Amino acid sequence: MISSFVFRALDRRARGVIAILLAVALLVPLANLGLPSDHPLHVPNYTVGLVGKYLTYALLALALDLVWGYCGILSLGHGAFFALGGYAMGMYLMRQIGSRGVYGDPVLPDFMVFLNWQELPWFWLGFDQFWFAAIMILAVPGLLAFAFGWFAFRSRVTGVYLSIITQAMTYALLLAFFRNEMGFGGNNGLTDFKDILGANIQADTTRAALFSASAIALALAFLICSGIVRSKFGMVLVAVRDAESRSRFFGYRVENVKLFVFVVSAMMAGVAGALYVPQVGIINPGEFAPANSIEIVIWTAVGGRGTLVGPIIGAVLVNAGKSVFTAAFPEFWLFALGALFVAVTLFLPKGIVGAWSAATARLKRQKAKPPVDAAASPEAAE
Amino acid sequence: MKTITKTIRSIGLATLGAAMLTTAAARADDTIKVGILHSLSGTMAISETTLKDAMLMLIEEQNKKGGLLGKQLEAVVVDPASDWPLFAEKARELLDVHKVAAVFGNWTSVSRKSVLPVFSELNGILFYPVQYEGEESQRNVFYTGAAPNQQAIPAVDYLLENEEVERWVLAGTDYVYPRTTNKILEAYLKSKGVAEEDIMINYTPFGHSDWQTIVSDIKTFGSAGKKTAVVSTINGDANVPFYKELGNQGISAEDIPVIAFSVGEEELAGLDTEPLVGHLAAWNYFQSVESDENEAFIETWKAFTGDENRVTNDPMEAHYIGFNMWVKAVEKAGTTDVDTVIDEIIGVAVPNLSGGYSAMMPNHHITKPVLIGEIQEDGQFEIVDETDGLVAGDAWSDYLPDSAKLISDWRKPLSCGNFNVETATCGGKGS
Amino acid sequence: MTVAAQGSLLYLDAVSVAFDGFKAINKLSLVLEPGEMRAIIGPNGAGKTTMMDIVTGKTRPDSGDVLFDGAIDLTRHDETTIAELGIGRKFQKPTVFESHTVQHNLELALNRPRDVFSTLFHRTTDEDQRQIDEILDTIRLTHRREEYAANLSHGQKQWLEIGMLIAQEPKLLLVDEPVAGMTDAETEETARLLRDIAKTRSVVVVEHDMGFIRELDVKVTVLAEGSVLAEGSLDHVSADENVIENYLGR
Amino acid sequence: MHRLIRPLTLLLLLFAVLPTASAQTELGGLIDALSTGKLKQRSGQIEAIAATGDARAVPALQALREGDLYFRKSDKKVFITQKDGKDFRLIDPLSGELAGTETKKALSKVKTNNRLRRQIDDVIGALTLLSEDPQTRIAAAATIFKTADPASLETLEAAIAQESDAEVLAAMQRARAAIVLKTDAPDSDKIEAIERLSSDGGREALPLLTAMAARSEGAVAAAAQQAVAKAERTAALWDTGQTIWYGISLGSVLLLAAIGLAVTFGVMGVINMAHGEMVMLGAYTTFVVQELIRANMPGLFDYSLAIALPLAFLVSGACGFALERGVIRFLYGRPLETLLATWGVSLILQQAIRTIFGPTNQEVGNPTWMSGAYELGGLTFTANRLWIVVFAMIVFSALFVVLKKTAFGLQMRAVTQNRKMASSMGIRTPWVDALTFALGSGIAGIAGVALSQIANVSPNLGQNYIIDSFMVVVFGGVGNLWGTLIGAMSLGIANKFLEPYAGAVLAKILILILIILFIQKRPKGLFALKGRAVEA
Repeated sequence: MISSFVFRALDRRARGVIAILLAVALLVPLANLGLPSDHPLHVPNYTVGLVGKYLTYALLALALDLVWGYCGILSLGHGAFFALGGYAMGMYLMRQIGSRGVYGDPVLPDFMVFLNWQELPWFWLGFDQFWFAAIMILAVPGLLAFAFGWFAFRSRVTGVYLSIITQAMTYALLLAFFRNEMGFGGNNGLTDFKDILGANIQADTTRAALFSASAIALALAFLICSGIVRSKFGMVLVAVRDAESRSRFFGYRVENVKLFVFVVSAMMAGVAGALYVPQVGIINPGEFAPANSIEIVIWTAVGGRGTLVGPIIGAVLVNAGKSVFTAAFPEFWLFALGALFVAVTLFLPKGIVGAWSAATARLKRQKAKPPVDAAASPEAAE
Repeated sequence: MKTITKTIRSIGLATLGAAMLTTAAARADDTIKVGILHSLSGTMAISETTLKDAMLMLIEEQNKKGGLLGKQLEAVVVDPASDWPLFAEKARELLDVHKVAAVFGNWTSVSRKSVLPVFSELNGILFYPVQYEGEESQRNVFYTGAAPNQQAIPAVDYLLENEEVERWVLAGTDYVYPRTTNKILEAYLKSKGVAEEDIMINYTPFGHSDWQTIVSDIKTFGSAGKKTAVVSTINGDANVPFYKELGNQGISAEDIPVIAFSVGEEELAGLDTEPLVGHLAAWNYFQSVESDENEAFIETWKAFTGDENRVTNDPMEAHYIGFNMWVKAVEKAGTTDVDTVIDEIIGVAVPNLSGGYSAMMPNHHITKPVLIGEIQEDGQFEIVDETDGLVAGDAWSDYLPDSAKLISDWRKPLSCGNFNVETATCGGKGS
Repeated sequence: MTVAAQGSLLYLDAVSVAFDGFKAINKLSLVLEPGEMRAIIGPNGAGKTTMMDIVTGKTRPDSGDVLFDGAIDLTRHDETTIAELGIGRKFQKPTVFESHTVQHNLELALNRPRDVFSTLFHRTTDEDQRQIDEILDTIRLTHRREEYAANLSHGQKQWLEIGMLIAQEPKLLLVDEPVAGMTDAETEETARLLRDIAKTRSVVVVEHDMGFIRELDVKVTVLAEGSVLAEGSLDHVSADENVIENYLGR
Repeated sequence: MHRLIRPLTLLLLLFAVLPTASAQTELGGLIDALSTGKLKQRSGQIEAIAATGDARAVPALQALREGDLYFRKSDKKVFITQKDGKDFRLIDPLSGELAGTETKKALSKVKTNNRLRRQIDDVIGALTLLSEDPQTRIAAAATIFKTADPASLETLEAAIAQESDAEVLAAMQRARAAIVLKTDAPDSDKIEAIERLSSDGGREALPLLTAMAARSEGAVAAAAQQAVAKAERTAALWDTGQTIWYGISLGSVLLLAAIGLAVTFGVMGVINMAHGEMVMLGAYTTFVVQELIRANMPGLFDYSLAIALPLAFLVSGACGFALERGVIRFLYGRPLETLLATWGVSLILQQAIRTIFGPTNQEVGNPTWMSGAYELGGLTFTANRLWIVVFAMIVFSALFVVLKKTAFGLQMRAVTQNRKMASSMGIRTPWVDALTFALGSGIAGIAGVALSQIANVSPNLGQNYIIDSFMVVVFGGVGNLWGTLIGAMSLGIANKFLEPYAGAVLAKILILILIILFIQKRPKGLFALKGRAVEA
């Protein structure tokens, strides 16, 4: 059963993508650690950190693509799942600091000490164990997605209404995590990490390992997504996206279908967040900002939604552009970014990958015209 | 023009292939790069853009004086876009890619927390120019803004002595700086005999815009017959609607004075100050300070920005002090090497803008005078009180039980930011 | 439960529903026997589509009984459960899954376990393929099986949808205006197809096209303003005074 | 200066002392002494001046209070000053004669602070109890009521004896009662004072009574407790009213922010993320108008908002028009994608404003008619909030009329309901689309004019309102103007009722959770269309 799932997942394109990702996971750390710094193929630390971050963004965009591109659920709150995964990892990393914090308290993180907390709140218990944190990285975003989806999909909240309440969800979490009483470090969030799994978090080898982990996680997520969308369930997803009530009249339990992908996607986003935090060294409520979630949507749109490869390309491209522009044109980069979003929506409605497929298809003069755009069908537009 | 030449040069460099490395090294040698890490977009652009401009001005002035160690200074400006993780990325870029000799930047605490590990890992130097909550002392960071004892405590002292305030509202935005400051102030006020029920603490979210309820609560709290004052650690954008509501509900400075730690000339520029006359702020510098240095500074600033109405403010002065300290330390050391500069800069004293000298302390904080100013109709402050001498920044507050036992001294052989005097150990090593 | 419902396939008694005060269905009663094909006609706004909405669980009636198989209260179930019980529905506007191929559209409609995990690990069996081939043949779309449904003509989409309903293997089929926008030849074909289908299951057809109704040659129910106006053979209802006044004549 | 003449004469009468030559030099010396010493000594200096009882000191004290008192650096002589261009005209503090002009550099200000200002108020205030203007006397009585300084009792009682105006008398009696509570007067007097305060002391009397109840015993304490209980009941009632008003006022702000979106998003279905920037453009238009007025015609300042309104409508409307023609018209039928494009547009607009005007807040002033507050019983209505509520209602009604009663509104509804049909009826649909979008944007611009009165005018202005606006429209039900109104008001009021219990942060979180839960119950908002048509 599982093997057929995996087999189906590995179509030609998926094999290519996964091979590239695994090669990156292997070669980049080698080029970073193994080659002397003046070697032309040496990858500097800075690049490793940067690309490692992009890879986690790519994983996040991929997660969003699964729900938006394939099931038509435009979540404007996916940043919340990412951030929750990040916080779960951050809590583990905080507990690893132990007595090396500035106040030398063996249990309490620094921010609790100077706000006079007497003991560790219950929800911090267990996070000193990596296995527990690892479970929480999946469970917390998953449970939130489950609870949220359970209500929303059962009540048949769709389209814009759903998008707006996902936004309300992440906004509420943003405000909640800002509160210092919550016990998550307030606005400053969690920082000053020392170790991960016993390895110094600032060491080059650790950074290379985290890079590899991100690439491998992305490859794995790609495999899972590919498996899902190429199964009969994947067909149901698209059916629900294009004609929700039609699928209902065929006996598909739409709320369960949506709930399942929503939870899977939230878990993937959680993993992305968990890999992101040790690489950037901080998690704070800013990650819950609605604007961040909108940006995820934009990466996905730029790359091409409903393509799986697209969001990866989009996330890396937009963020690389941001990295370059914020340094090259610090005063004007927002114009470039804004113009990019407008241009992509107007001229590449299916994103880079969609445009590429259309172009190659035209070249090959395939008999089949591509299907009409998903959002254009009335139900998706509802 | 400059950028074009630079671009052409870098294109030329790229084509030179093998010769590239040596040329690049030569190029890196004829300037000293200084990183500027301030948000130019997003929510913090409102405050930080000015600091970027101030740094560009200071660098330009220094270059006019012949640069540093016979080389020209080159500013590297990046935009971390009010995005805290992006601060870390950009800091890494400045240190790792551009190899800057020092970085001047950050405003919010969280952005500083975000870059700290980067500076300690890559061994860079950061000058942080904004008043903050304290409770920190890092080897690679120099805190040129005020610690709580250089702003909050003298401000409260002023109200206690000069306004005979008995009842206190501590109003702040819900984040670490106000939380910590209020914690310190609460302990301090209680040590001065203020009763629990005479202290009201209130927190609001960032960008809070509807102050009706809170202002009316303050009004009620203040009508108990005891002289009442508000100590405001309200941050950024939320101040404008707060002051507007105060004015509209008819709370004048004579009834309930508000003393703010985050409202300076720049913030007042966006406000109709008429209803606010008499409300207070505590800083280490006001534009209205009367000194020759300040006059010259304001003149240069107005010429540099080409705007007669541009104001100066406290964090700008902090950069002015920090930059000059760094320049002096580099000159003393004869090199921009980070470790040497970090050792040399302790004890360096440079003129501040209020007519005296500020010195770098072993705990990487500086000495500053504390000024209390009243808001005037023209959006400037009138200085109504000034500490007798300079106040040395205290990294660890004496009013918080856990930090009272910590001291910071980065001189050898102690070299520790959080030395626990009770256990005689350096708390969290390497922090 | 009412005794009258026993033995019937679909039983509606005194069903009413109102939207913002407007009575779309007003004390409607209707009984359908197993294996029966019924045509429903009526002017616009007579409540034909709303009646289908009620039967398929899309709209909840304000009052009245809706029973399936003589005992199952349909008002307590949602669309999915009702579909699983064996009621299929074709929409007025042909609704197929446009970004799937014809083959996949049919595969989705096949009567197989539809829960998340079954579909996730489902493998297309020979039996699936055989059934799909058979239906493709019936609806004459074999040559376009790899085509995206979006690229089908209007009539072909109507047929594909009917094919999908066959694949669903329902006990009762509700068909809303199946020949709207079809050529005469296509209409004739459709009528034959529906008669074939009706051999193995019950069918309710809503149509405006009198020629088509005549071709079906079944019992006719005339709806007007949310209630039954007349019932009987087409000739019988055509002669009814009320019907002429309300619908046919004017 | 003129308003000082009367109290001045009265002061003369009161003290019945004619200034002698020696007193004159003495007073001059005391005033000149203000140039010396630190702020901390100034209180004593003022006391000394007041102790001379010389009324001619009043102008100097008044000037000190207003910050117009300077001294010449060269000879430390103190003058009252008037600004004359860049220089200052010097006026002799005693004679009131002009004593030349000096540059700013040659002068130094005699500093003052809040406490000194209060002290000066007391000195001058006690004297104004006998002013001829009843309003001034009431104000003086109110000052005494606030400080309740037993030392003023004698003066106050003298004033009461002479007073004939009932209203002034009541104010003075109130002040007297407040003082009596602080003295060791007999219990019967105190009980009488308590009763007076309880019956017409208002809200300010409550803390006095509470303190009294705590520190006294026996009958006085009982009377005070009773009065406190009564006052608290009244206060609670007024508080509820006040909270409702705060809620309505917050709701109006939400309504203003959302109402343009109710058109672009609600009616047209465009997820316009640049909506907030349209509001921002309106606010910046107000700023520019005010700047021009300040520079050219300061007299028109009170009309600046009225002038800014149509301009803001045009600026934002034109911007919306361009946005529709340039971007959005290519995206009809893909509503979720308009989100991406308009997000890009919002980034561009923000950065454009930042580049043109700079990143800092801009100062937008309140015209005089929007400053201050009105009191009604125990309620306080601040003028700017009051006008914003009125304004929000006007905008709402105007939009309602446009949509429901005009030909354009009819065409607009026709187009949004059935584009093809409308087009075949001869309606130029692209034109209607563009104008509808321009209308929605223009209204956002108008909202910007109003919001500039209570919020920051900065490039981030729009971002602060966009999420709330979407919440309001979605909560009210997309496409329903009444829904937007009721949605905004109920969210505003709910927020204000939650705030005292939960605090501002938690209140906002609770409101968001409430919206999420509410949407589960009514997936299409408060006022959803029902029936078949919606599903089409």
